[in-house]
Amino acid sequence: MELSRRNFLKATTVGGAIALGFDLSKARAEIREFKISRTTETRSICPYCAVSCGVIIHTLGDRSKNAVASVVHVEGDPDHPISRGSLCPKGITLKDDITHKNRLTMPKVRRPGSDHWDDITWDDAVARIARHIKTTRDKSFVARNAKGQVVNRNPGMAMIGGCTDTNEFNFLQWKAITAWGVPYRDSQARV
Amino acid sequence: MTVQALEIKRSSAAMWGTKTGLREKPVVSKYIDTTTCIGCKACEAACQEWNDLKTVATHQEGSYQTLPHLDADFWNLIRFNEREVDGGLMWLMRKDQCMHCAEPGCLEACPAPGAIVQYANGIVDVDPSKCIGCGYCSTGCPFDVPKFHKTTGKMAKCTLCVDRVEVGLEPACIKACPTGCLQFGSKEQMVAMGNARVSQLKGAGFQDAMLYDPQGVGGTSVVTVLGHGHPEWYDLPRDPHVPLLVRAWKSILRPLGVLAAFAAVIGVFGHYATYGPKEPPEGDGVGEGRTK
Amino acid sequence: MTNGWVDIKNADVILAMGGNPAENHPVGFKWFIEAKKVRGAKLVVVDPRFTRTAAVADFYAPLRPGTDIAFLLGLIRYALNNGRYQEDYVRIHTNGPFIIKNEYSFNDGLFSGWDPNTKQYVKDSWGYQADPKSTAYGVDPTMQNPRCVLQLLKQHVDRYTPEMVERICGTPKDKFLKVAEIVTSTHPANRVGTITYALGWTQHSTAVQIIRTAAMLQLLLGNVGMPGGGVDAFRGHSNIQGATDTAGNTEILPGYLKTPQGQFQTLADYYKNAIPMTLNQQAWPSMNYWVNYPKFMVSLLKSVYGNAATKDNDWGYGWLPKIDANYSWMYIFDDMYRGSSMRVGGKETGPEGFITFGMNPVGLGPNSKKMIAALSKLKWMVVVENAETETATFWKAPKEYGGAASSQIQTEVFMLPAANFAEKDGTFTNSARWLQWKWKALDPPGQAKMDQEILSRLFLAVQNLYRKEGGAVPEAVLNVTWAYANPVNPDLAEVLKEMSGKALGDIKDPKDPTKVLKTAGQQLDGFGQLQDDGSTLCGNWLHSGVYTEAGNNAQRRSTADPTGLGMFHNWAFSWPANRRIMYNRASADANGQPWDPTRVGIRWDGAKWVGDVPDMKPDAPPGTYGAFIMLPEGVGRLFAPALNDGPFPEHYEAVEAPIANPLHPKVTSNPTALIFKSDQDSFGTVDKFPYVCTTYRLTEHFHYWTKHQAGGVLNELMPGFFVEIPEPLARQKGIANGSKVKVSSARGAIEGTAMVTNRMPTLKIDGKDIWHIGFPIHWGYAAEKGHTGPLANFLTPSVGDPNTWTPEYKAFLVNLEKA
Amino acid sequence: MSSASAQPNRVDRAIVVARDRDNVVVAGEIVRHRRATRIIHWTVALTFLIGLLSGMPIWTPLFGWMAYLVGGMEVARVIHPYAGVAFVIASAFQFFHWLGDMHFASDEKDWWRPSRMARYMRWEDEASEEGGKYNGGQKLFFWAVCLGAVGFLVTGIPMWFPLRFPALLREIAIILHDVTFICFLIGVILHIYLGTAAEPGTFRAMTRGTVTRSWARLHHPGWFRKVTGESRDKRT
Repeated sequence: MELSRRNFLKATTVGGAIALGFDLSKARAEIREFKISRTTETRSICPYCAVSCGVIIHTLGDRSKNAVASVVHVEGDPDHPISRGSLCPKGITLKDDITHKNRLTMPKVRRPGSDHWDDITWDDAVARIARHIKTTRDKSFVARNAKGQVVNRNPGMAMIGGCTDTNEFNFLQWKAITAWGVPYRDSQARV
Repeated sequence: MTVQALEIKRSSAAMWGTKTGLREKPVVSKYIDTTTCIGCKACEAACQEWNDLKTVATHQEGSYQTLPHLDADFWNLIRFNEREVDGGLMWLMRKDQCMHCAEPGCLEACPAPGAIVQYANGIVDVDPSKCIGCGYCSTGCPFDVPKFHKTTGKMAKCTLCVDRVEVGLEPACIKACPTGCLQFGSKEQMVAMGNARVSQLKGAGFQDAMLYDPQGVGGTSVVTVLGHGHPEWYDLPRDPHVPLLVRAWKSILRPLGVLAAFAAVIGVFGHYATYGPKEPPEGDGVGEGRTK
Repeated sequence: MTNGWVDIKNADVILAMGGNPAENHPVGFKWFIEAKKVRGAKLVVVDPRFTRTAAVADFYAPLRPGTDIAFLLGLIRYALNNGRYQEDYVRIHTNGPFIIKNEYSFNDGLFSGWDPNTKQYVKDSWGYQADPKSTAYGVDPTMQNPRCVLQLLKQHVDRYTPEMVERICGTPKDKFLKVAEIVTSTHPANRVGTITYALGWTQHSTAVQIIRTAAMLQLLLGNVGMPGGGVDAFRGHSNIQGATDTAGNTEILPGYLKTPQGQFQTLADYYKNAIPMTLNQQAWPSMNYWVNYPKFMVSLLKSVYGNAATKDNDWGYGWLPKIDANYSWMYIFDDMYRGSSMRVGGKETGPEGFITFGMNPVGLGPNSKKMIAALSKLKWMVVVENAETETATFWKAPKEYGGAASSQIQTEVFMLPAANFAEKDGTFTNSARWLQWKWKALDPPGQAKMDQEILSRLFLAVQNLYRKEGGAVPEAVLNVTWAYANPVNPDLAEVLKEMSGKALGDIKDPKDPTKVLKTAGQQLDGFGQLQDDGSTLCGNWLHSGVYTEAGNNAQRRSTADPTGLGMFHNWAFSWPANRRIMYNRASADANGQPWDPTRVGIRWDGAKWVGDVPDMKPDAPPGTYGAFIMLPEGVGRLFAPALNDGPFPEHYEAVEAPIANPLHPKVTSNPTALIFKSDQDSFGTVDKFPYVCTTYRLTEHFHYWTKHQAGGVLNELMPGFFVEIPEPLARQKGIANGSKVKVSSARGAIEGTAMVTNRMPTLKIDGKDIWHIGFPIHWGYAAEKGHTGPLANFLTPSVGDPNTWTPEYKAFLVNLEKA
Repeated sequence: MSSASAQPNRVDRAIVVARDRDNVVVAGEIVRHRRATRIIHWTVALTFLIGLLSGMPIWTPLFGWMAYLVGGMEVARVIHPYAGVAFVIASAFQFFHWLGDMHFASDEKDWWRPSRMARYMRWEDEASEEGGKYNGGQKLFFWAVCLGAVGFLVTGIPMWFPLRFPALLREIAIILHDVTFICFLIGVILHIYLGTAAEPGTFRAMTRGTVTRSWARLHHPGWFRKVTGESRDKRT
């Protein structure tokens, strides 16, 4: 019944319209551009949770020396056995995470008692921090504990490592921790 | 790669009905299984990112739902509904977006030629270069989908990622879906998948599970598996149609009006031929030269 | 995870508890849905909240936050009393038949060996009874001996009746029984279930025991080692697994080797404590794989100290920092706050300098006010980050967080801009232990640098200072190798090679000493080739084999899956040894034949184990070794002598709880729980703080990161903080949905938008209506404009589990008012 | 003949008079519409024309060509509501301007009947003596225009701001706007026809403002006598 009423109405339309023919060019439209037809694809792993979805990062340029890459899109990697191309809302918006304007781009220092950040060069920052590490280590170093046992630790320093650092970085960090003798160390895994 | 040219089978405000298409192509469809949707909003995010839509200023108002309804800059919305039946709590989530009706009310209502088109694969799209922003489409839509965009002055809605589909990809929302509650394929396949899922659900205790593919709009290119046979629980109209008044207007009133106008013009010619002008009789004593 | 993400599709039953996988691991959750759709698997959710996971579950049961052990022990009781456990499996693969010492007992909430002065257990009585005639463990294969583990367990859990579960957890009895029926339906050999959890279990003062209870249940049901089985921890961060694998934590060295203590002055002493002793055992001996410990340790020391590590100097062991006490998270900030460490033989200084790489402790740690107060006492701090976090700006924290005026804070703070994931290469290890390589897509913005470069520059600068100026034990600094082709910015592939291990001299085939397996300089095939004579170098024995002579296995991308079980052996590399299912020997019976022929973990083909990479000596016939090769007894532990709070799990209330423990009111909470008592630590009681509170994450945000995204979609999807409140409670308090409410604990108060919902159940606990509320973390005072919010951890207490020292974020007491 | 016409360099006296006064005899002519009336009328007509040109292409693609006259479909969509508002404002002026002359005399009350209209169109209707300046058809048209203007306005607003009104209201508005328009269009066609070809001598009343005595006597005898003071019998 529903159908017949509709057909009736259609028939009326046809009957009511006055035919002037129609323009064939209208049968094809070019409306929307496929935005990643000219991008460079890089395979990566989502930095958020531990499912480790495969992502493809689409950047401008073809990695030539004169091209500055910037991210235009991030999409799931359909080959990845776990994620099979899908992503959660966080993974899909990784472009925002890479490009957002609150990213830090300059080393900064806040001097004791100050209420603001000052710019600092990398060289100065590294030199100052290295000096802090050495001063603190030399001052706090416990070569032997109360029982006279060799412990070679530096309780004047604490280090916390992240959860989105690579394994390789973690290993380097552990080496540094070992060199500096830091016993106070922990990671996201604890909390 | 050049921009793809898309085959159109229907266009708004075309002269001869709305049909324009020459070729028949398989109709594509989205599949939404609300019973496996976790409301993660991956589809929302994927839609925003792929279509580079502006972020809408939202506020926490006591709901997981991003917005109360779709927006010109938000084409894909998960609707969250809590419902308690017989002491059992349900948290129903449904992906809301353009349904891409086989007989689109928006297209029917649209007065601007070519502003709303239905491609040969069934996708209903707004061509911003032709849209005049009159909003008739939103009047014609039984699902309250097309929205007016304040900055562009055009109507905007889900395109079913026609740019992706035309190069052989699935829509962004579908690809993103973590649980696979969204699928993409030919309408035929999606309906078959939906029917299979519905019978599986019926076996698993969802006696009134149903496949939502409303025939009142000729079926849609979004088929939705509902765990409970109450579309309104999911903010869906039970039996949507292109509004009768919109049809009556386009299909009856408008042609009649045109006829009436032409009839009036023809009528006055006929009248003139029959009765001639009404002029003062010759030699009217008070007559003065009309040449004055 | 013992198993893998894709492996979840092989389950018949999935119990999601202590986690909300749909919310927090949506893509992993794909495989839950796959199991449901393809196998018709049943998904059961037990959670204080009706979560996104519950929304698609086959069955949901509520419980009160912090009562998971009672619920799980109730399930164990149900399984044991109804014969719904896999007896053959328990007999051969668990310590169920083992006889326990007569001295072991449990009374009124305390196990034998309790020392009220130290508030710790002396664990001597928690051991196996050696057979008097031999040195072997006493074992009763019939499992009828009243002192065997199974019978003791039966006795221990007998109190956890469905009625008691209802009284403690608030779970209606019928719902509990329904869960019990579904979960224990996997006890036949050909049915498999998995249990998935996350921080909903780990963040309790009884965390380890909760997880153990789940593991025990899985052992009883015969689900450990099976495809589709196991106990699957869903870790929250992309490389949190890697962080622990590679010594992110104070108590371990890379590969879970133990951090040496002062009392072990030589490697030999150290080994004695580190390598578990085993007794002989009737059924089959244990492989006790840790006997290889010296190979792992010496290879590690060679990678740290290079040529400076020689046999004569104990491979440099003396230079390693030794610990004598606990230096983990909450101690770091407690000692930082107090300025000293009082726990070590004598007084030592506390931290005055602090470096954090990509971490935001002010957001992450419990009791934010204390965190800020602690940081204010530092001389210097280095924050390496992507955005300006709460930690980097602690000196300008809003007043309500107790921060002093910035002029009063003398800390020199460095904030260094770092590359993010897309701007560097290297491997991440996922929850299923897969090491996957990612490629660099673009350069970091502005002057931001890759973290390996930042660290290397600091390391080399400090080494230079010691080289020039000397100082305290300079050799401990100078002997650490950094011999990379580009030491200022090491190529991570080179570092991965070092971690995977290489030969320093010729490695001979132990079966045929005339054959040389590897010549000096070659990459090793796996940890089986490691040596304790200094002829191999390996940064992490667990990672051995990731980078072989064949290349970087973390880069492998084959999607072939011949078993159809989702193992993908040629995709990336899974530690250990590319094994995809841990304890997979337990997927086969005593004869090495699979319990379920459709789900073969490994099978004995007469000459070798085939299937997954065997968790067993590949050519050792069934009966040679027990299935749990890392444990000295070689079988899964229903009775675990090693933990600090009891060999069996027991229900203890959270440290802040609304009721006294119905089982033993005198020992209401975990007697060994870690509780901090500085002047910044205070605890609430139920009269002032009548509601239980729990915290959680949302799928729309990632920790404290995504709130920084300017113009980001995620801030659009979830714009701000909210408090979920049960509808009846809101009605009683006149709180309308969307209105402002104030939540306070003994630590402080925060305000947020009320989300009034029936998804927060009202529970009848011990005869009283008890409500719990909850709110997400994710917000703080440093964020993109318009998206700041309260720090959830402002309300949480400095209380932790006695084994892992992880804070109790998931159950504490609060009050709720209209704001 | 008027003396004015004999003096080529001076403005026609009738035109001068018609600037400010109507219903007066000037030489051989009668001023029917003073300047203000004509301006109002043509303002209404012009705004209606713009509304028509911008509205008809939206109404049906058959008149899509009209969009070109106003700058395209999108421009049509933009200017149509403004033209409509201008039309309504002009119509309001017109309403008050003409209201006094638009009361139906007793013998005009049946003008709404098609039979009466048809009689008129057959040129068989006897002009009303009491009707005054306008005949019943004109009065009817006046009221129809006023009603139509209100109808356009009321139905046009929801169409102008579609997203602020419920769907059903918008649907009804569209239908009523159309019905109003169709009636209006037919009315306007007749109005133009009667004002030009059908009744010669009428159009100039809206251009130069004057009509001939014989035109006035034929079409509006009551008004003619009132203005000229002539008796009914004077006619030869």
